[in-house]
Amino acid sequence: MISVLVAGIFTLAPPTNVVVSDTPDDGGGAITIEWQLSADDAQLQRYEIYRSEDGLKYDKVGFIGRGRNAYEDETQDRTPYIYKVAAIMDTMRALSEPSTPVMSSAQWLDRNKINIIITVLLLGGMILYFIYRARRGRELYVRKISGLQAIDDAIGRATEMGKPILYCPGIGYIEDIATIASLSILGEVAKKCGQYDTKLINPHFDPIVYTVAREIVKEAYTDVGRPDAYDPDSVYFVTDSQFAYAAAVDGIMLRERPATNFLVGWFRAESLILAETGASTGAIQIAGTDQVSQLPFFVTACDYTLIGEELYAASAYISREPLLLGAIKGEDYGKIIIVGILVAASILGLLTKVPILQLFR
Amino acid sequence: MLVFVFGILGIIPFIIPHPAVQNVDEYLRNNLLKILAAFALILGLGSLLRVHIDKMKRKGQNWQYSWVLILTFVVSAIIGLFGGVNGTGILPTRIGSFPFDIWTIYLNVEVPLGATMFALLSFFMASAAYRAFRARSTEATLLLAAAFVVMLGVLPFGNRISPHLPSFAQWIMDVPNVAGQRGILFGVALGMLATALKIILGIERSWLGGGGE
Amino acid sequence: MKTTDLLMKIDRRIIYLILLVVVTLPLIFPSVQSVRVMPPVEKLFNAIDTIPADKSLIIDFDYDPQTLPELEPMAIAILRHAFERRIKVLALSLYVQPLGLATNALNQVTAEYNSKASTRADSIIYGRDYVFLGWQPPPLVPILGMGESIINVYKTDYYGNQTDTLPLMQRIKNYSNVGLLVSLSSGDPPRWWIEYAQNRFGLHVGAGITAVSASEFYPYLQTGQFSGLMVGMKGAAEYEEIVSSQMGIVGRRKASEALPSLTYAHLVMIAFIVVGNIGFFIQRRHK
Amino acid sequence: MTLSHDPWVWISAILSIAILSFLFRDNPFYKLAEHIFVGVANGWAVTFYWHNVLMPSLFNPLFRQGQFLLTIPFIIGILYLTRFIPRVSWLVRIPIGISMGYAVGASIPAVSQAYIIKQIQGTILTPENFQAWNAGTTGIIWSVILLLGVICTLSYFFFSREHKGLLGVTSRIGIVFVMIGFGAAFGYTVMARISLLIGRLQFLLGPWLGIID
Repeated sequence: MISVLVAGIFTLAPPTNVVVSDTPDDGGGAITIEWQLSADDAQLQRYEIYRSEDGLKYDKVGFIGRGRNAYEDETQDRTPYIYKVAAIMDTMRALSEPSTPVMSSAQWLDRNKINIIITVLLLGGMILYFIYRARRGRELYVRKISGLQAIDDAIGRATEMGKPILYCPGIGYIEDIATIASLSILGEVAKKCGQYDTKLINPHFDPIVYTVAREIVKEAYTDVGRPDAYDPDSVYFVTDSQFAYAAAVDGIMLRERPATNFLVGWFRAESLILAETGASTGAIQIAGTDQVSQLPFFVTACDYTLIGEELYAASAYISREPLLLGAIKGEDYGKIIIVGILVAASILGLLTKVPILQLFR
Repeated sequence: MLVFVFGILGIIPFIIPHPAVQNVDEYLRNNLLKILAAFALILGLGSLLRVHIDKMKRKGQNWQYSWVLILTFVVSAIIGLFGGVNGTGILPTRIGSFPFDIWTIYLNVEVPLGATMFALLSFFMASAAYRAFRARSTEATLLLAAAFVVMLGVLPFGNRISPHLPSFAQWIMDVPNVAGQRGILFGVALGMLATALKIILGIERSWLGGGGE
Repeated sequence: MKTTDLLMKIDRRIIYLILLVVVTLPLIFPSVQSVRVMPPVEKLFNAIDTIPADKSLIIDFDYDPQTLPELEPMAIAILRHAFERRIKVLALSLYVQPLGLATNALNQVTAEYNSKASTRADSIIYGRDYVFLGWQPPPLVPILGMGESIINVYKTDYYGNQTDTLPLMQRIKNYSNVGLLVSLSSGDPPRWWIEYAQNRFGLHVGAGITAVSASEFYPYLQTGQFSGLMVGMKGAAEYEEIVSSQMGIVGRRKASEALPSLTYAHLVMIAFIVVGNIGFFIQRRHK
Repeated sequence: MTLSHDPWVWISAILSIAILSFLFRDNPFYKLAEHIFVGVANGWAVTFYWHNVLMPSLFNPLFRQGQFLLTIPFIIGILYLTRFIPRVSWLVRIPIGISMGYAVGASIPAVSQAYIIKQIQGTILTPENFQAWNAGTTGIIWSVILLLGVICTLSYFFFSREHKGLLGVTSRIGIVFVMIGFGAAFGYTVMARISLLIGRLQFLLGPWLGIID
C-alpha cells in the first residue's frame, strides 16, 4: 500500500546509461543492450526494451525481469538501431534516454573457443608427430593388456567345446570411436575364428555398422585363407531399438550357448542385461567400452574388461600396426601434458591472482 | 578424401559462428545425415529379413518364431505407413472403440516390453553383486566395500546405523568416484582425439571394411 | 565343505525369487515406513511453505506413465501441502502426454479436500484456488511468455474457460506473482525453467526428478539454482513424510508405501553379498 | 479387485510377464515376446523414418516443391543400396564416408571441450579450496586428493612404459580410485533400477489386476 502511494506521488526512476553493442562471437543477428538499473528496481515488475530504426517510432521488442541489466535482441544485420529501456510498474512506465545507433554483424571466429583450438592443435600435433615417427620404423613398446591376452584362450576354448563365439558390438553408431575400435578387434577375432573353424555370431544394432562389419569379417576369413568358411548369415542386423536388441541378444546367448561372449563397443543400460545373461550360461566374457557409466557393470559381471582407453589401445596392440602404436605413444605424451597443465594451473591458481578457471571454460 | 572434406566440415562450425558456415552445417545435420540414416535402415532390414527367411526355409532351430517376427514387422509397418503416425492415414486404424494405430501399438507393446527389459536389471544387479562382490583380491575388496557403503548410505534408515553414513557415501561418490572417472575420461578423450585424427587423415581404415587398400 | 558350497553357489533363480517377493509383498500389503527428511527436500518444503499469500505456486506436470511411479506421489504431496496452506496453484504441462495424468492428480487431491470441507470457504474451488492451464506448444513459448503475461500465453485453460474470466488469473499476472515453480520431470524441462525463466526473470525453481537422472541435476542444487529437489521414490517419500509430520495431513502415501520394497531389495542384495563372502572366507580357511 | 477391461492393458501385461519369465529360463513365451519386440520395433522404425524424415525432408520438398538440390542426398542415399550389387558395392563407402567424416570431425572440438578442458577446470586447485579444510567436497584435503586421484588414474592408462618404479606405484593407486568409483557407482544405481521394477509391478498389480489402486 505504501509503495503504491509513494509511486503515485513520485515518478518512477528510469534506467540510465543505456549502452548497446554488437553481440560478440556470434553469427550476427543480435545486439546486446546493457543499462544501469532504475533506482526503483526493487518495486519494478520488469524492464521493457524498445527499438527504433529512425529514432522517432519505437517498437517494443522484448522484456526481462527486474534486477537484470542486459538483454540480447534479435536484429537484421547491417541495419542501425536505436534502443530505449523502460522500467515498468503496474501501469507506470519510465523510459530511458535513447542509445547511440548500432549495427549487428557476423564474426568469423568465436574467441571463446580459442582454448579448444589450442588444445586440439597441441594434443593432435603430438599424436601426429609420433605417428610420423612410427612410420619411420621405430620400434615401440606397449604394455600388456590383460583382456587381450585372454582373447586367444577364449577362442581356443570355444573351438575345443565345439561352440560358437558371440561378438556383440553394442549399440553405437559407426562414428562412435568405441564402435570403430570394436570393429578392428572384430577383424582379429574373425581371423582366429577362420583359422580354428569356429562359428561366429555377430548381431547388430546399427545398419551401417552392420554393413561395415560384414566386409571386415569376410575379408578376415579371406586373409587367413578360409573364404569357404565364411557364413554370410553370421553377421546380421537385428533392430535399432535398444531393449529389443538386448532381448534378442539374450535369446541368442541362451539358445546358441556360445562359449565366449565379446561385449566390446558402445553400451548403455543394456550392458548388465547382456553381461549377466552371458554369465548365467557359463560363457567366458570379454567386455570393453569407453562408457564410464557402464564400466562398473562390466567389471562386476565379466571375466575381463577393457577399461576406457584400453579398448582403443587394444585395437592397436592386436594389429601390431606401427602407425597405430605410434598414436598410442602420442596419447601417452598427451597425458603428460594434461598432468603438467593440472599441476601448473593449480600452482598458478594458488599463488597468483590469475583467473585461471576462465581459461578452461 | 571424402572423409577428410566432411571431417573438416564437422570441425569448423564449432569454432566459426558466421551464418554462412552455420547454415551449411544445419543443412548437413538436418537433411543429408538424417536422409542417409533412413536409407541405411533399408540395408539393415534386408539383412534381418534374409536371415529369418533363410531360417524358415531351412526349418532351423526355432524357425516358427521367425514367422512371428516377420509377421509383426509387416503388419506394424503397414499400419504405420498407411495408417499414419496418429491414425490419420488412409488405412482405418480403429474398430469401434478399439484403436490400433501405430502410436497405440508403440505405447502398449514397445514401451512395456522395453520397460520390463529395463526392470530386469534389478534382478541382474542382485545376482551380479552376489557372484562378483567377494573379497578375493585388493581390487575386488575395494569394489565390494564401496558398493556396500553406498548401498547402505542411500537407504532411508542409513542415518540410523551411523549419522555419518549418508555423508560418507556421498563423499565416496564425490571424491574417489569423480577422480577415477575423470582419469578414465582424460584417457578416453585422448584416444578419441587420436582415432578421429587418424580417420580423417586416412590412417585408420578398418571402418572401410578390412584393413587393406 | 558342503555348507560353503551352499553359501557360495546359490542358484540365481533363488535370488531372483526372493527379490521379487520382497519387492512385491510390501506393494500388496502396504505399510508406511517413516523416513528422515534430507536437506534438499526440506529446502523445497520450506520454499513452498513460505510462498506469500499474494503469490502462487506453479506445478509443471511433465511425467509420463514410465516415470509416474516416482513422480506422481511428489505431485500429490505438493498439492496437499499447497491446498492445506491455501497456496494458490497453477498447473501446466509442457508436453501433451502428461495432461491426462495431471488431471488425475489434481482431481484426486481436490476431491480429498472437498470431501472434508463443509463450507464453500473451506473447499478447494477451481478458478479460485487453482487453475489448470493445460498445454501450449512449443515448450519455450510458455516458459518465456509467462514472464510478461500468463493469460496472453494461455488464452483458455485446459477445460476451455477463458483465463481472463477466472478470479485467480486476475491476480496472478506473470512471474512476478509467482513464488515458486516446481517441475516434475525426468527430462529437459527443469533445465529449461532454469535457463529461461530463472535466468531472465528470476523465477525460483524447484524440481522433482527420477532416481535415474539424479546425477544430472544435483549440480543445479549445489549452485542454488534449484530452491529444492526431490529425487526418486525416496525423495517423494520424504516429501510425504514432511507434509504429514508438519501439517498432520493424512492420505495415501504411495511413495512411502513403496519405500519398504526399496529398502528390502537393498537389504536382500546386501545379505546375499554377505552370505557369499562368509562362504568365501570359510572356504579359504579350510585351504 | 477388478481386472482390466482394456485389451491393450492385457497385451502390455502379458508381454511384460513373458519378459519376466526369462529370469526363470528361456521359454516359448519369452521367445514369442522377443520376436514380437524386434518385429514391432522395426515396423515402428520404418514408420518413423518414412513419416518423420523421408516425407518431410526429402520427398515432399523434392517432388512437390521442386527443391532439386535435394536430389544430391537422394542419390547418395541410394548408393547404400549398391551394397546388394557386388560389382559396384564399393560405392557404399561414399555415404558411409560422409556420415563418418562429418561425425568424427564434429567430435574433435566437442571431445576437447567436454572431456579435456571442462575436466581440467573441475580438477585444478584454486584459492577457494583453501577457505576451509574440508568444506564438503571442495575443501583443501579433498580437492588435493581429487587432483592426485586423477593423476594416478591417468598414469594407469600409460601404455608405452612398463608399470615399474614410480609409474608402478601411481598406477596401483589409480586402480584403487577406479575400483572404489566402480563399486560406488554400482551401489548408487541399485535404487534407480529397483524403482523401475517397482514401477512395472505397480502396473501389473494396479491397472491390470486391480489388486492395488
